[in-house]
Amino acid sequence: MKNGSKYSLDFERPLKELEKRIEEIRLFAEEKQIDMSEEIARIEEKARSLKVEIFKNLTPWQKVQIARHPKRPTFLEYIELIFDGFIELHGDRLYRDDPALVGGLAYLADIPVTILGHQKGRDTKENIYRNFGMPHPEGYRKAIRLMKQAEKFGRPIITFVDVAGAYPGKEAEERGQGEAVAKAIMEMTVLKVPIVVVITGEGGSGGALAIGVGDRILMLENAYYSVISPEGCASILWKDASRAAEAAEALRITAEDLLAVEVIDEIIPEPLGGAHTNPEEMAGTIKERILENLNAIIDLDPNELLTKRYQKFRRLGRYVEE
Amino acid sequence: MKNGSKYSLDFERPLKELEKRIEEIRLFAEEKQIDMSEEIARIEEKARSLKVEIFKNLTPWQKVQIARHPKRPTFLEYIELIFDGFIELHGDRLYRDDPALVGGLAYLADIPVTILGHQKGRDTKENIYRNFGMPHPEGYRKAIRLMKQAEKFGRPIITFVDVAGAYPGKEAEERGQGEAVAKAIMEMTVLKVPIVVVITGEGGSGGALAIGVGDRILMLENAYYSVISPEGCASILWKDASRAAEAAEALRITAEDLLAVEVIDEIIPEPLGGAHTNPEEMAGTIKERILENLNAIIDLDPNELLTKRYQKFRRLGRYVEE
Amino acid sequence: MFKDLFRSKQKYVTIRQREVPESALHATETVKKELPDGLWVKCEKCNQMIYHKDLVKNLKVCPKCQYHFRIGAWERINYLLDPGSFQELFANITSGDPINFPGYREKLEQVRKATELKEGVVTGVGKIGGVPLALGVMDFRFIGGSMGSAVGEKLVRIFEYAAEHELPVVTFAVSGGARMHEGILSLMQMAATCQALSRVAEKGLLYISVLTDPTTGGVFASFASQGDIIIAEPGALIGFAGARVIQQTTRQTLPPGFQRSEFLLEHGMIDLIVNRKELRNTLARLLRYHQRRKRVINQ
Amino acid sequence: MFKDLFRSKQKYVTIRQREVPESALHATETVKKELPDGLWVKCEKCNQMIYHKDLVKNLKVCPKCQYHFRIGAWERINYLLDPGSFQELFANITSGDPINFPGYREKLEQVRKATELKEGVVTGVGKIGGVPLALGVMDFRFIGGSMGSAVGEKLVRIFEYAAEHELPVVTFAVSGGARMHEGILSLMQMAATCQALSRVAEKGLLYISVLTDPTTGGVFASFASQGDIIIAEPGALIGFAGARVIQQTTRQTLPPGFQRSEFLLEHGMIDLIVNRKELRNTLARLLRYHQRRKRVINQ
Ligand SMILES: [Zn+2]
Ligand SMILES: [Zn+2]
Repeated sequence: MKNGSKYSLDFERPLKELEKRIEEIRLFAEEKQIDMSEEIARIEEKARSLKVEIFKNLTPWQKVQIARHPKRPTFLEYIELIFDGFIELHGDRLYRDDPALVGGLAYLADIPVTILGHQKGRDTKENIYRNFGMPHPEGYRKAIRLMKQAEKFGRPIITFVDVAGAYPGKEAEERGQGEAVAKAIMEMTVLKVPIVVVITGEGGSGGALAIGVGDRILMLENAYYSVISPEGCASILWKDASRAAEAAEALRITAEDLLAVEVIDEIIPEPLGGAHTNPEEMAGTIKERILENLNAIIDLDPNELLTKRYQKFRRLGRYVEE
Repeated sequence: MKNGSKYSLDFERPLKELEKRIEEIRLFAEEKQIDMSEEIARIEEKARSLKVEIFKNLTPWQKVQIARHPKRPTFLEYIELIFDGFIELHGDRLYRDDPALVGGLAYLADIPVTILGHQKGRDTKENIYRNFGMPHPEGYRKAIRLMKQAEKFGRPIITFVDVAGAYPGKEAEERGQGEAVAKAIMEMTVLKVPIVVVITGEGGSGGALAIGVGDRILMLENAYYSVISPEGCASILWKDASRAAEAAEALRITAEDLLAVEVIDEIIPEPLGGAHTNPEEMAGTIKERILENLNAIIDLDPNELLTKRYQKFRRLGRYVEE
Repeated sequence: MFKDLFRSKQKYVTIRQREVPESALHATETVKKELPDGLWVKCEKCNQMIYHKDLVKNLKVCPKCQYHFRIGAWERINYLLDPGSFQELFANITSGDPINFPGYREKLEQVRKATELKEGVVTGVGKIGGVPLALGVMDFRFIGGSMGSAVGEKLVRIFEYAAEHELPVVTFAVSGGARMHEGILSLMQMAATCQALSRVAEKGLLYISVLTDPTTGGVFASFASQGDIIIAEPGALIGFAGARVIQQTTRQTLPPGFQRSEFLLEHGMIDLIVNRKELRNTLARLLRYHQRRKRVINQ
Repeated sequence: MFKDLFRSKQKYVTIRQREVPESALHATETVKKELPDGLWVKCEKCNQMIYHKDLVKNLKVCPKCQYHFRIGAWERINYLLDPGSFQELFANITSGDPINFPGYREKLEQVRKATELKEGVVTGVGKIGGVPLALGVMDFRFIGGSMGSAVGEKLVRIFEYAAEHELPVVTFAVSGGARMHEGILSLMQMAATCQALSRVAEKGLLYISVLTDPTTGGVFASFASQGDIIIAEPGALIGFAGARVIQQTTRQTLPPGFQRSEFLLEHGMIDLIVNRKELRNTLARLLRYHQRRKRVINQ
């Protein structure tokens, strides 16, 4: 376990407890010069199966907690691990540069691409600077600018989604948060270049969809994607935000649920214990999946690409036709 | 004289003086029941020729004063007199609606057009509301939005230029005044619909040009159009803003000067005494001139239109090629 | 500062607080059945008593203070369209319960009975001032005008219909946002409606979006904010996030008039505020401006 | 409040106040002629003394505080382009005196003599990191980098050349704005350069605009702010209106750092701030990103 061991989630406690015991026994054995390697190996084996059991049977709410894990890799970390030669480009040319949404040029393998993603902070100070990864309208307008630029130069677009939601603030409303989100969605539906979307952590409603329209939608095993936060849903339905776990279940927000209704195309498996336990491995898998998906669409004629994209989002409703 | 008689300009004083005398004599004759009609007619004839002499020999600086006359008709007055069925459309969809730049839909005769213009206030209160007709970036961004909309629906665009300059303010700079002006210019060079520009009062530098690129550029007889205000020029060159009249001369800013270098296509004559002395007559002439110019280009193929527009602005430089 | 963010995401609550009395909300037809003509209604805003018949005659605009009561989709269609011109389309599309959401089926059944509506939007074609158009009119009484798969599908179909038949489109939005009972499928309707709208735009057809009280969340943040021309009724609540969410997330004080039509006009987000009584006339004029003429510029 | 507006429109004055010592402004070649190698230069910003040879070696960036001294067009070309790759174009285009402006002829003569430049911009083609490009580099010493007919024409020609030969374009802006000595013809160069740039854009070619100290007025408000990618040198003054005009018109207090590169980055107006010493490398990387590949998407 490389990272994040000091932030443990509720459901990880038994495992953490066991791991701590193993460590104690190891120390005891060392100190007393007793050979306990066989016993230790047996408990370690036990710990491993406990871990598998926990992480292969996560409830939706537990996945939400992993998706929100403070040590979960952020966009900038993935950029470092997945892409080469990143040059960040700034600004919406209208009002402000929004640090909650990062964008720029990079190479994926040897393909020049435009990359865009929500950027959470990696500590409190950065979280304040990056507004906890929640963009203002100018973030989405920067995204629109860079996406249209990608189209101009025929570059594929890769987006990384990880956002609690578009920022709900006074100034964000004044500057047209709704308009910015809608415009970003509209533009993405007609961009004549391939778009691959990776939902890496939180897929929070319109703020996620605003950079989430594309030709291939990939989703990390423990990410979630929802029309409303489980807490918000519970508040409205049952006037009780603490019933969020229940709401998480009802809303069908896990990668498996979304694959079942074809909202996503593919689930990207995470290292056992979550992406934060091995960012390098995680990034390697993501890179491989993006490349395979991108290669499948990169040579499509733009009209065919757009027709397919249209059909993809066209058929996602589930209604009754009498 | 319908309007504006209480604001008289320096060079109008002899005329005003004479007109006052005539009125006095008329009153005297009436009171005393003496027939002085012949004498009055003779002085009135004298006044008329004085007026012709003054207004046909205006210096550039005097024209600047007429162009800035507080009673000079503004865009909204012209809309009322020239167009039918005006519907004002608001907002840049980004930040704010700028009352210093008015835009919307109207009929010119029976042709649906998009109209845009700088809007000065007609009294102090309105001047504050309209920022003395000096747009912020959002004014130019509204103009861009409405012009692109006109293009979408194949509507000709008519713009009315009357601005001291794009507003030089802290917030205007923060929100990218330069970018907004440049973008408006760029868009106008490629809009696939006919554009007729009418410079009605002040043509103040970039703030004027931002809605001043078009296929036909018409200019009122006493309007001015300049790269810098005469005061600004005098300040820089001679460190003395009071030498503005001299600068006005040097800068070649009158309609005649501009016609000579082909920056404008046509001079629209004003009623004797200036547009403000008879707005109805002025508006009638403007309407006729716009219609004739628009009709000459409205059926052009867009590619031909754009090629001609390109050539028009392409050949305006005067340089030495060795 | 942010820890309450999710706890407080109560998009619907604000709206419910402002809900006008059931009696005033119902479509004319329905109201007539329920209320004797002599009944009085209290104005939400000025608190004055209005004779119900007068309120209905005044298109549910308070004659004293111009407060715009919410009205139903059919009421709108009746007063807006040229008499007899409306032809409903896609009425056979209704909500299922795609993710087996607790209580959704019952909710749907109950709302359908109470409103006599089949779904949260009525779509069709008709004429205003003689100009043919495609139309989508939402109804707040149907689960807060929320956009689920059926609402989204009906809007997509009417946009596609307009693109195919070269008709201008007008929508009347009234919505608390997405319909959470359909989970992510509801969110996807934002993309579906936007992309269908792109087809309308590609054909160079006019799209007028009329925002009424309230238009928030996923409906404002998709098709409703993307009109070529955007009109709002006076005093309508329009925005992305609800005031309560904003206050709980940011602890900011919100100024009076925040997220109202007048606020949006000032902030450049809408073109016009039009009183309901003028709406028919304004729409007719705007549609006429965009009728295709012989003298059109070929692009 | 506004009565001083015109009185105060002194675009050039602000810039002149900030002018660095003549000695530091001159192009390397010129400086060498005038200054013995052992001379010391005082840094504008940190007031430290810098050995002149060190300053030149450091591309006129203060080794102590990173202050970027202004440099001439040829200096830039020399350090930026692959050695021997630059080929000047349109050098035969120079300013006349089209409106007989008082003192303009004398001014031109004097500037040409002092700077050994023929005009305020040098245009041509060359390579950076092996990638061919079209180039326009302004020089502040030529009447404050002001844009008259000749500067405009040279830029228009290089943009047209780039469109025709499918080359990316890079411009280096340094300008107090329009050249008022040419009156309205100077203003028209804003339109001329912008429309020529549209041709570059229509061909899908990259345009990188580099803003250096200062880039203001009509140059910023035309081609220079319309780059696909906009780069600024650190601490450069960039804006539309001069600080003095703003203060005299509005009586507003301007914050420290107002209209500097860092301010523009924060306000979303530029993509990147790049130290002069990194510029060559950054440009090479950006150009390489935009080299046309076989795998390009056909639009
Ligand atoms: Zn009332
Ligand atoms: Zn220094």
